[in-house]
Amino acid sequence: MPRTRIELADAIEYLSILDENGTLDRSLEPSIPAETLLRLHRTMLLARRFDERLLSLQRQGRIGTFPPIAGQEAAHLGAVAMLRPSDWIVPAFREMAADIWRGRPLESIIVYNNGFNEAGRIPADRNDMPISIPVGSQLLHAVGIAWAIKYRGQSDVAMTFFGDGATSQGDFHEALNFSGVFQVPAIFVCQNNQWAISIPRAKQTRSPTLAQKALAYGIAGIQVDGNDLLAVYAAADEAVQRARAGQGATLIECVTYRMAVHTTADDPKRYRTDAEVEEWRRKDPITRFQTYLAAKGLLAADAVAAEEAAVQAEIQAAVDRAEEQMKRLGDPLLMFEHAYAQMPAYLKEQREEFIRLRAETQEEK
Amino acid sequence: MPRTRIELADAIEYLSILDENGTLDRSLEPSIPAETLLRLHRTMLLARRFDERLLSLQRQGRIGTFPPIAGQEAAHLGAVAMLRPSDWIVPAFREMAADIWRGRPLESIIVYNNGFNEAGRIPADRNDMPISIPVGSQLLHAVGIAWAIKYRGQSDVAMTFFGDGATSQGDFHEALNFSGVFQVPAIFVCQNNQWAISIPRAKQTRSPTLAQKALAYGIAGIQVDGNDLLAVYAAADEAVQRARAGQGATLIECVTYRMAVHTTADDPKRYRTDAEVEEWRRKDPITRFQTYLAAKGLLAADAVAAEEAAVQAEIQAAVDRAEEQMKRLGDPLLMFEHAYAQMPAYLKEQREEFIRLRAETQEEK
Amino acid sequence: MPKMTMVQALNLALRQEMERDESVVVLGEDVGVDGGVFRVTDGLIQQFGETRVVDTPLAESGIVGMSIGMAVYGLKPVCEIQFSGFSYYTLHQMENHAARLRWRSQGRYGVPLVMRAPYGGGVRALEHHSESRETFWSHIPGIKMVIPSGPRNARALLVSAIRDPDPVVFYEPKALYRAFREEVPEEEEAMPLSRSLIAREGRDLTLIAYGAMMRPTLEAAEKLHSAHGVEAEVIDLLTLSPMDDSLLVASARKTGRVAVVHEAPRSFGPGAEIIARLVEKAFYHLEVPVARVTGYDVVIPLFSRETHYLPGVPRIVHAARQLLAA
Amino acid sequence: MPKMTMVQALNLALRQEMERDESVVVLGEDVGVDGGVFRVTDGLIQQFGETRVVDTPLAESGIVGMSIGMAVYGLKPVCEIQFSGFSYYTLHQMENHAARLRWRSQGRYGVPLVMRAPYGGGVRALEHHSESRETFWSHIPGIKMVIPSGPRNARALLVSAIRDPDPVVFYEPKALYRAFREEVPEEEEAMPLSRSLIAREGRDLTLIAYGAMMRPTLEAAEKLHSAHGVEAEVIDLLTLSPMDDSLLVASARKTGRVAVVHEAPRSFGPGAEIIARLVEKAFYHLEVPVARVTGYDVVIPLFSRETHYLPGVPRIVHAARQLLAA
Ligand SMILES: Cc1ncc(C[n+]2csc(CCOP(=O)(O)OP(=O)(O)O)c2C)c(N)n1
Ligand SMILES: Cc1ncc(C[n+]2csc(CCOP(=O)(O)OP(=O)(O)O)c2C)c(N)n1
Ligand SMILES: [Mg+2]
Ligand SMILES: [Mg+2]
Repeated sequence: MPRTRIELADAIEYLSILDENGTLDRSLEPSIPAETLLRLHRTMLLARRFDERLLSLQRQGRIGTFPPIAGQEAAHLGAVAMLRPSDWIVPAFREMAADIWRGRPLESIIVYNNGFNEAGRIPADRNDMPISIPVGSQLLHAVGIAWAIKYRGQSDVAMTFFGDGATSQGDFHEALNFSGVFQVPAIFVCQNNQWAISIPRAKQTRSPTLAQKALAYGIAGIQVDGNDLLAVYAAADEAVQRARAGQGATLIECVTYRMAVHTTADDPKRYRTDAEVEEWRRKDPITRFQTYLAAKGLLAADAVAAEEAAVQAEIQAAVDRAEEQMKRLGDPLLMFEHAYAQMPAYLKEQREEFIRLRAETQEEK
Repeated sequence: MPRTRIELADAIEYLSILDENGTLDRSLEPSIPAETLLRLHRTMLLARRFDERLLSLQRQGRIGTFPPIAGQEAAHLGAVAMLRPSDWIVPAFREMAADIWRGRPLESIIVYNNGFNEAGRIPADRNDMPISIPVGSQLLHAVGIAWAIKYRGQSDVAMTFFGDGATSQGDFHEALNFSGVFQVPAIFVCQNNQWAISIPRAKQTRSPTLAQKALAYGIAGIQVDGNDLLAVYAAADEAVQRARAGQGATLIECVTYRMAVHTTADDPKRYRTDAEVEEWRRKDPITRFQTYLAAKGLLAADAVAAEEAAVQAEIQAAVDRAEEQMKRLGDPLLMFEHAYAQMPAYLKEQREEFIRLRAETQEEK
Repeated sequence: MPKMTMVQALNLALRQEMERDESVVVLGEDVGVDGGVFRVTDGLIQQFGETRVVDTPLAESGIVGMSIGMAVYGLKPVCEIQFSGFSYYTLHQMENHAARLRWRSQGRYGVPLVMRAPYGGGVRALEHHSESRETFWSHIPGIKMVIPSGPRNARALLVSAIRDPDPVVFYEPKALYRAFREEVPEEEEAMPLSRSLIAREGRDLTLIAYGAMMRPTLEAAEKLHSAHGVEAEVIDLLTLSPMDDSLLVASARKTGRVAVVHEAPRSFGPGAEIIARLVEKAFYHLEVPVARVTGYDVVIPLFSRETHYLPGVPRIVHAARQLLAA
Repeated sequence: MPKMTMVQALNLALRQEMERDESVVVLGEDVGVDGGVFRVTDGLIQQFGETRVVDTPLAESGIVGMSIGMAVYGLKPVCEIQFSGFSYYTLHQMENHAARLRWRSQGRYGVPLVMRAPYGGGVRALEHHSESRETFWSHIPGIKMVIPSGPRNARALLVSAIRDPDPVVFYEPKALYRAFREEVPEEEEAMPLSRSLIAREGRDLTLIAYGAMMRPTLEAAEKLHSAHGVEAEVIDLLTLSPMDDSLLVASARKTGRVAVVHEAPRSFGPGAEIIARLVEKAFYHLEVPVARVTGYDVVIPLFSRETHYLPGVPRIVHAARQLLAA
């Protein structure tokens, strides 16, 4: 066979169920209980409004820098909606709706964004990893967790999140390659929000889709409309079933958009146009989902307003609780904790030195 | 378009021209001048015999550990045969035939393998990088060189070599991705010799071919019979032309086999069967090429024996020259050189300390 | 002379070096259209175009590995790692290649790259955005490790780093990016690498610092003077490696009392090397043990507590007074 | 007790820990079918199968990153980096995650992984196969850095490293892998981490070393005794970080004369930290400057010259005699 085309074993598909006009492809509609649909709506709305509130708290100097999620609610919430509590989530830093869905109290998010380590604590009943800021590195943790799940004979999955930018990182490659070789129950959810700070998707990689990178690893890959919660749900559900069945990992590219700043330290006007943002605003995942719920008779016209009010009340209560909590935080001695399971001698000495110096420098003043 | 298959822009092909029985596909035969064909044959033979000689020198304790190339001569020599002297080669450590082709004196290889830094010197008239041992890392250097070539408006190319194992390394991913984004004249030649020490190709990655990894980067990819010098030549020539024309990078997977040990510290009996080695021996790139040359009337029946004799004489002369050279090497003060362009004060002090200590400890004895 | 922030001064250095030498190219994440997340490369892409100011994909090892190739070819890449907390991805390329290619090729290929990265705490940032791990680079033979402490020396040192034939890690104290302005000459100004400076003369004791810690150290020296009548000599290291220990040694011999200040964790930090040098070369002049006023051996806490972690004026003054009391 | 090489002793530790605790898994390049390029994991795959002895693709960051996930889940991964010269690829995962997840999750997730890697010179190896860069790991809060010096302590320390709830970097002196045999008990034996040992008692001076340098150091002590009647105390560090400085300090207080021996480059090396500790805690007992007998600040040369780079008995004896003469 002198010069022959190599047939690729796997195909890469694109999935959209509820399009940007709210038109539904019934043949693909996932069957999600009404109650869950409403909870998903509520969570998206809560996350969106909370995001806005965080932004205003940040502008008032009441919290530090943080990465808003507006526009990406469906892309990550849709992916975790069918997970069990015992499944593992390995997030990046732009999955707040999923975090809330999994049980993170809003006030904890505020306290964390105010620079208190306490709020990084993961409660014993959640199998989720803390947020991970070094782009791309967390994917490997998901592979290790998935490996361990398989080793222990469990049917759980490890789902990890990352952005389009993360696909360029060497650790992305190593993680996907390991997941293929070891056939572990890992699900890689890429929130392709078109930008990595100021770098547009097209400058991140020359491959036409991110999903097709799966072909390099012999794992399944699919591209979905990331602003379509139903499509994200369906693709993730398929991946989760594949993983639970021992059939290996999946790369899901959710095509979405970061509608706000990269973080509150960023000025997107330097690198993208308002027109582009506007165009994506029309594809808003929340309004689209509301159209769907309304058409299903699950969301009456006035119900949205009621939800909005409920959500705002919830947020206000969380802000109040956070401010209350923070009054009791800040003991600097905490910084010596959790470096090791047991504090080594030398660190104890440093802790004592700190206490002594604090006292002595107070006196000197 | 609800659930649609994504059509991939690029196809991955397999190329074979001169098959393992010596049968030629004339429609694909590259036109290589007779003189060059004979020089290629001579170089393959020289490299093979020199490899064997190095192995025996190593077994006699006359040189240190080194990585034999036997079986892979065509896979790397075929790729560099059409390059200009001004093109750049960025090798791994198993490209000795290419190194010789580019002008490396055999004695320099012996001296290097005997642990003398002097033999790492790259002469001013060769645009080649020294061998690179950390697997996968050198690919990025080729991308940087290729970027610089483009920046300077030159038509040269940067060709880099690596093994199947290297494709798992994060730097591989970053290099290929950068090459796609920046559309640089880089050529990535993977010598897929089926093994990374004891790890078989199938455990290195789950993708059916290594060539298809090009799809992840939007660059060209092709798989070739790496024991077929003509196929390697043709694929590389195409890639070089693409690169010179400003059409970007290519990944070439040369399917070949490491017939000997990984390095002289390795015992392949632990991980592979003799039968496997035997099977590949029948695909030997040199005998196959000899059949081709004979059929073309370029290599008479007795010419091979004459070549063998000439090659052995050349090797013996190199061994002699190397042993002569090494008598004059070994001044320990060389270790302080080439750390920086100018020796910093503190290093000068250490060098003086070394000289002083050497004298004083001599006295003490 | 115009007054500039450190960001402006660094920008000036880059701009002028790029004007002077077309082999200087700038690359990194968001250095182009965005002008860098701290705006150090602001305006460069407008002036020099995207062939010389290169926005790269998100891959630190890739950025440095590619820079090595560019440098080997003969260019002078100035690459930015967005925060030093992500520079560890580049250690392999830096240690195994950038630091060694001159040696490996026995003089044929130098690697004149500069790896810039903001480092250090004090800007209320997220995790990984406040570290101080200059020890990693300082320990590598073949690498130069430079840390400026103000707009003027930042500019003059960056110019030298770019012109240097060897790989330079250039850590920029992000707490000082916009903290104050200094007069910076428009005309070319370079400062030699591997030279420390006496930032303040004094005879009673020696304070050795660098980067962002120079400010509290100098403030502490002022306070020691005004409140306690003590004259502290303050040395600004500027280059950590290869270290110029001549000034340190001379000062220690003069005062006999030395404190080292850095925000890096104490153990195996730069202070240890300074102490070792002083022990080797000024031991008999030391009156009291050299003090280390440093970060603790823990991860720098999230920002609500970081001032407790960072050495500040009170800790430096206190250490100095203890040295004098001993 | 059977006499074992260090390779056999390490193998015993792995085997017994795997028998004892099914959460212990071994992974890395060539650790399975091949039994590791130095045969430290020899036979494990036969005994425990390929689910517990895992040959990985060639990707160091991947190996450690995956180990972190395994450890977070509750396993005890013991991963091998084939040579420490390739461990730099893992620095990002080690510093930014392994060292911090306990802290980041405020106690929820520990990372009980062990990263084993052969380090150091003396085996006539290729470039990148002879380095000694333990400083990188020693400087990271949250990491433990352990280096054994003989078969018996290698086994006992590896057992403790595996049981330790925190990430441990375990550098194995490859020059000692087969250099000599020691009696190693078949029955379980563990040695606590973060404890140094007096390897030889003496009153005249203190020699501090670890890993492969223990042998020439002890030989030097013997020679000092036999040829010069000098009694050197020799301390084996065993754990570099968190460093137990109590023995060092006590010995320095006793002898007043100290030399530190390591093959790592001198500047910013472990010797610097040891000197700093001695200055902090034994300054007034030091009679003479602490000496550093170390590798030079260059890349270790290819093997024909490496013995000139490595500290050996003559340099150690010479340094000791200078300490005594001063
Ligand atoms: C390893 C690493 N390099 C650089 C950064 C700085 N940084 C933070 S987010 C970001 C862009 C990430 O883009 P993407 O992966 O698309 O995620 P997004 O922010 O769009 O959600 C960069 C460069 C980082 N956090 N980690
Ligand atoms: C980064 C790195 N990790 C590990 C090694 C040790 N090592 C040397 S060669 C090799 C296998 C390489 O396999 P492959 O890339 O297929 O090249 P081949 O040896 O087959 O030519 C390994 C693991 C290394 N040199 N560099
Ligand atoms: Mg993005
Ligand atoms: Mg191979």
